[in-house]
Amino acid sequence: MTLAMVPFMLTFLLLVAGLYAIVAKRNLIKVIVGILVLNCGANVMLVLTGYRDPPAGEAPVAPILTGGAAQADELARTAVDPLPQALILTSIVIGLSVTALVVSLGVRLYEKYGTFDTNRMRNLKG
Amino acid sequence: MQGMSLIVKNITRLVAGFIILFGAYIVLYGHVTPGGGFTGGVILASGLVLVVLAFGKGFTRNVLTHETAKVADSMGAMLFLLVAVLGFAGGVFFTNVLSPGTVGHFVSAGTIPIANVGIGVKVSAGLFGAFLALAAFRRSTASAQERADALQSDI
Amino acid sequence: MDPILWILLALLGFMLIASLIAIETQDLLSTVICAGAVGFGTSLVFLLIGAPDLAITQVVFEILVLVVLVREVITRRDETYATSRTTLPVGVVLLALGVMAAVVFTVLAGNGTDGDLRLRPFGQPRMTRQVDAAFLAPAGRPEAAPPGTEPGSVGGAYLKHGLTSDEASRGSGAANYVMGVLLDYRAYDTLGEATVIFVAIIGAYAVLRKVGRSRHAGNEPDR
Amino acid sequence: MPLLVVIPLAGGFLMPLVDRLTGRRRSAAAFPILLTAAVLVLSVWLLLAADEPLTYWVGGWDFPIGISMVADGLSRLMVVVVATVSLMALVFSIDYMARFTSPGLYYTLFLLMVAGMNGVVLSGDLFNMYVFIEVACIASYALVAFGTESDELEASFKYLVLGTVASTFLLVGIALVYNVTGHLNWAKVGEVIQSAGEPTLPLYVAAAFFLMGFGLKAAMVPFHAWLPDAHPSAPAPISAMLSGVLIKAAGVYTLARLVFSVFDGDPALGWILVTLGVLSMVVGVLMAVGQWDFKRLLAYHSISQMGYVMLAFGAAAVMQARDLSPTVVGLAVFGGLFHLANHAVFKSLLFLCSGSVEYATGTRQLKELGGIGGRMPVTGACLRVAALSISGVPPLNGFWSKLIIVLALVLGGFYVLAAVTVFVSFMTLLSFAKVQRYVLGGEPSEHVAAAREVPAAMCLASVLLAVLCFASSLMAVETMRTVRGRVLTPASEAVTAGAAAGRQGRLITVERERPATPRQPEDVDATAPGGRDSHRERRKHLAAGLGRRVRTSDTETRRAPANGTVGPETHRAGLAAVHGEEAP
Repeated sequence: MTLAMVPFMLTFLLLVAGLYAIVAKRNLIKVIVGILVLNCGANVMLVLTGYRDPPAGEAPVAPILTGGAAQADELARTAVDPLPQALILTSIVIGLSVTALVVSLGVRLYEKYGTFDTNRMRNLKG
Repeated sequence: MQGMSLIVKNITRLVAGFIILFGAYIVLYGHVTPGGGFTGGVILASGLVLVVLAFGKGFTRNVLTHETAKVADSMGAMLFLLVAVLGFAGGVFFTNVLSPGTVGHFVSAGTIPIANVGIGVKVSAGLFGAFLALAAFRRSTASAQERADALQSDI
Repeated sequence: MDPILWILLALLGFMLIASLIAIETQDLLSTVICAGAVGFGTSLVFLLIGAPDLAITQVVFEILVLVVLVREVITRRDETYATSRTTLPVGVVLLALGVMAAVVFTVLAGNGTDGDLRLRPFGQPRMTRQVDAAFLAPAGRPEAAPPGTEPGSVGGAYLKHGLTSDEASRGSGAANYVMGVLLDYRAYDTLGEATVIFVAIIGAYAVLRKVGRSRHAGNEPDR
Repeated sequence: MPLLVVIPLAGGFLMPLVDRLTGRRRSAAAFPILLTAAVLVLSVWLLLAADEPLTYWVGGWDFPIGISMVADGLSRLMVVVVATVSLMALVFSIDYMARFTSPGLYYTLFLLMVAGMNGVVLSGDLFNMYVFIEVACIASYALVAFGTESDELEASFKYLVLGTVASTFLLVGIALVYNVTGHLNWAKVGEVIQSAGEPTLPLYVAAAFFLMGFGLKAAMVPFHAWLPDAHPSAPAPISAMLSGVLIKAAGVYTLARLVFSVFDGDPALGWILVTLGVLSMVVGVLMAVGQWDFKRLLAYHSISQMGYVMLAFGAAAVMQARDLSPTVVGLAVFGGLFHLANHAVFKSLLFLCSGSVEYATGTRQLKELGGIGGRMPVTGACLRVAALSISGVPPLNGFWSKLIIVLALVLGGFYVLAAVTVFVSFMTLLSFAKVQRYVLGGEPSEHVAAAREVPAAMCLASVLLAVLCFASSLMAVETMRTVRGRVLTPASEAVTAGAAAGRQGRLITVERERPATPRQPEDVDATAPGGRDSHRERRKHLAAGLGRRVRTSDTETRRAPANGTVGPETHRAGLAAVHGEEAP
């Protein structure tokens, strides 16, 4: 086992924390927060897979050309993977959409019951 | 919703324009610098949200309503889909029909900037609309007294 | 040792602690703010490992979510939470999650022996290795690949061919490779993504309608 | 092919505008119905146009960097099923949705859900599939809450939370797969895995994440908690869509793809599918028997019936690993797919009928109903057909598909599983006998006494689906051999072919046999010469192998009256169709 695996493990712990919030907590806001944490965890997990160690002593290279087309070849050798980044951009937006929907559901439920506490709702026990 | 204090209003007056301008920049230059339609769209939306939060809903009632947002939302989505369907002109769905141009210039990368604009309009209008809906909903479920007041002011 | 790795570990640890506080604290406002901390931590992670697009997006996303959530929380009094107890046995949940974590950890720790299909550690993704070009040929058609070597993943191919303008692989011409991937090579994904947000917002409109059902015989709304 | 996604998508984007223009009258419903009809026509055309798998490279980007859309037999079958059920549900909605406000929003979400499902079944890319699953599921979260009563909101919240957990699992799975293999394309990931021999441990972990994610979406039993709340809470046409197609497109179809196209029918995953399937069947039906809420009962039956499909797929994977005859494997897959299609028809019919009953009487408690058959003859008849069909009574389609599954299990040596299947079928019959007794038979209760038959459009949708119940049962009959060969067999072949070929060391996955030249308008039809030749070769080989098997297995399968018509004939018809000869 190498130290380079530890980031994945910590990220996975983040996922577990989010899951725990969703499964064990009985409050709508906590569940929403659990979803947010879960999203963050999955996104970080994906972006970590695309990271490439930069040349010694330099900062990581973002996959963006700043110095014109001549730089392209060098970028191809040093930059981090753009694909996971594009995927995460998509999944961040999906997370935002889900959050928008879940917040409106939560607000609506609050209006019905006057509380965020799921114990006081009928069907949300499980 | 009456809006917030004078300080907030004044600062908003100063800042909101810049936020919206920055959002537009992020949308338009997405293919050259970090950013893009989604990011810029969210920034635009948060600028509008700031205005609404600071000045109250009445401030935007005539211009930026729920319905306008909905229409703009559809329009932005259609613009993006149009870019996609335009690809059929190049043979295949989603073909980038315009020339790639010179890397790093503003007019480059074919249809990507157009798609970015479509997405930017869509995302900002959509999020802003959702925010307005949340705010309107809150207003409607406030206490009965407030509701009656709101009814009166609507009439 | 690589300083970036250490900063990353510290950030992840910070996020983990913040998320635990967010989950366990009794005060809903603190919950929301700690969740915001997790989000900003994520943004810093993105910035740290070379993803400025993501960092910007994550920040604005987080701001918007925080504004909305804080608004919802501070305007809605919820005194009942402190008195309520959980109904699900927490021990069982923790046990299940622990088993899951243990399995995944074993796999993560035991890498390095599985040959080509092993889990790549942080910092050495598959694309750093040059493989036979047939790797990037369509399934079932190895002959379609040009001779030579290619980066060992699709992302490497994007980087290598993203700008070239020869016949075989026309580039998108976007200086921002992420945008190139997002809106040209994988624009279809982005169409789906735009649809997702459209759907969610229409859904939010639908959920937030003031009256859901028109009156109908035998269709009394409950409550 | 992309039109199948674009049409409903554009419809969804335009629907708010159309709704404004028509002044929110009911005539706005014509727009989505027209579009869905167009999708149905297109999908049937796609089904009949060609036999080989089609691949479409979106954006003209060829393999490594583009996203592919793939239409092999399985996808085509799913597309047709989705379009059919959606059209019926929409026709049903015209009157049913008069009880709700804002029909414009409803139709928007509906169209986008259809677009999402079409996107899922036509996608050849892991992440793309994830995105479209999200489109379909988010639309369905909102639709479940469409009535905005507290029950519906709660069910939707629960559904949303569990659905999001599932999506996150999928994303983690995608991250692991990308990390390990460097690809996101179904077929290519499968090839990479096979070229390295057995899947490695990290890949099994990724598979576990996918299984949990798709299992949650498909509501297999350990993950089923959301379904019995969500499905009954939705408006009836949406329940029909959710039970009829969404759990199939987002859960079952994707699981089949995962196990067969990516993991090459790995026996370990096969056993997991079998376990999930049996659990779902038994638990689902046992829970259903005790229900008194009509729609909740139906929802539990959805879990149970999906268990059949999972069991068939899992058993097929296990049989394949045991080197059983391809005919038996094909029979199992065929049975599973046939049951999947049948379930889409009769379960959506059941939900539509329950919607009709609720529309007319205002209740869905079984104890408050009774005598529907007399008061509402059309609905009653449709309900009867669907109930008989789901409980597997002979002339109807449910019987044939269950029979095929049982038969395949027996031929494969899974006697215990076959017995369980038969047992569950009896339990289903029992539970629907209860429905018959309380809903159709007996004296009209006070709720029913005032009930009138529902409007014509609702009847029309129900009757058409009931006719489909009969029509698809005909598929199991000799005279419809050509139809069967064209529709179902290519689908089951698509599932088994890639895996079978891979196992013998000649890797030809289903998806990439027809290289498309980028930037040509007609590239759907354009083939590189090499591609088509190798394709032909494979088919010939399969045909030869199957032909031998068919002859040997003919005698034993002839014994039962029904099955002789199904197993060998199907393959022959399918292969004949593949070779462009007219089946007799």
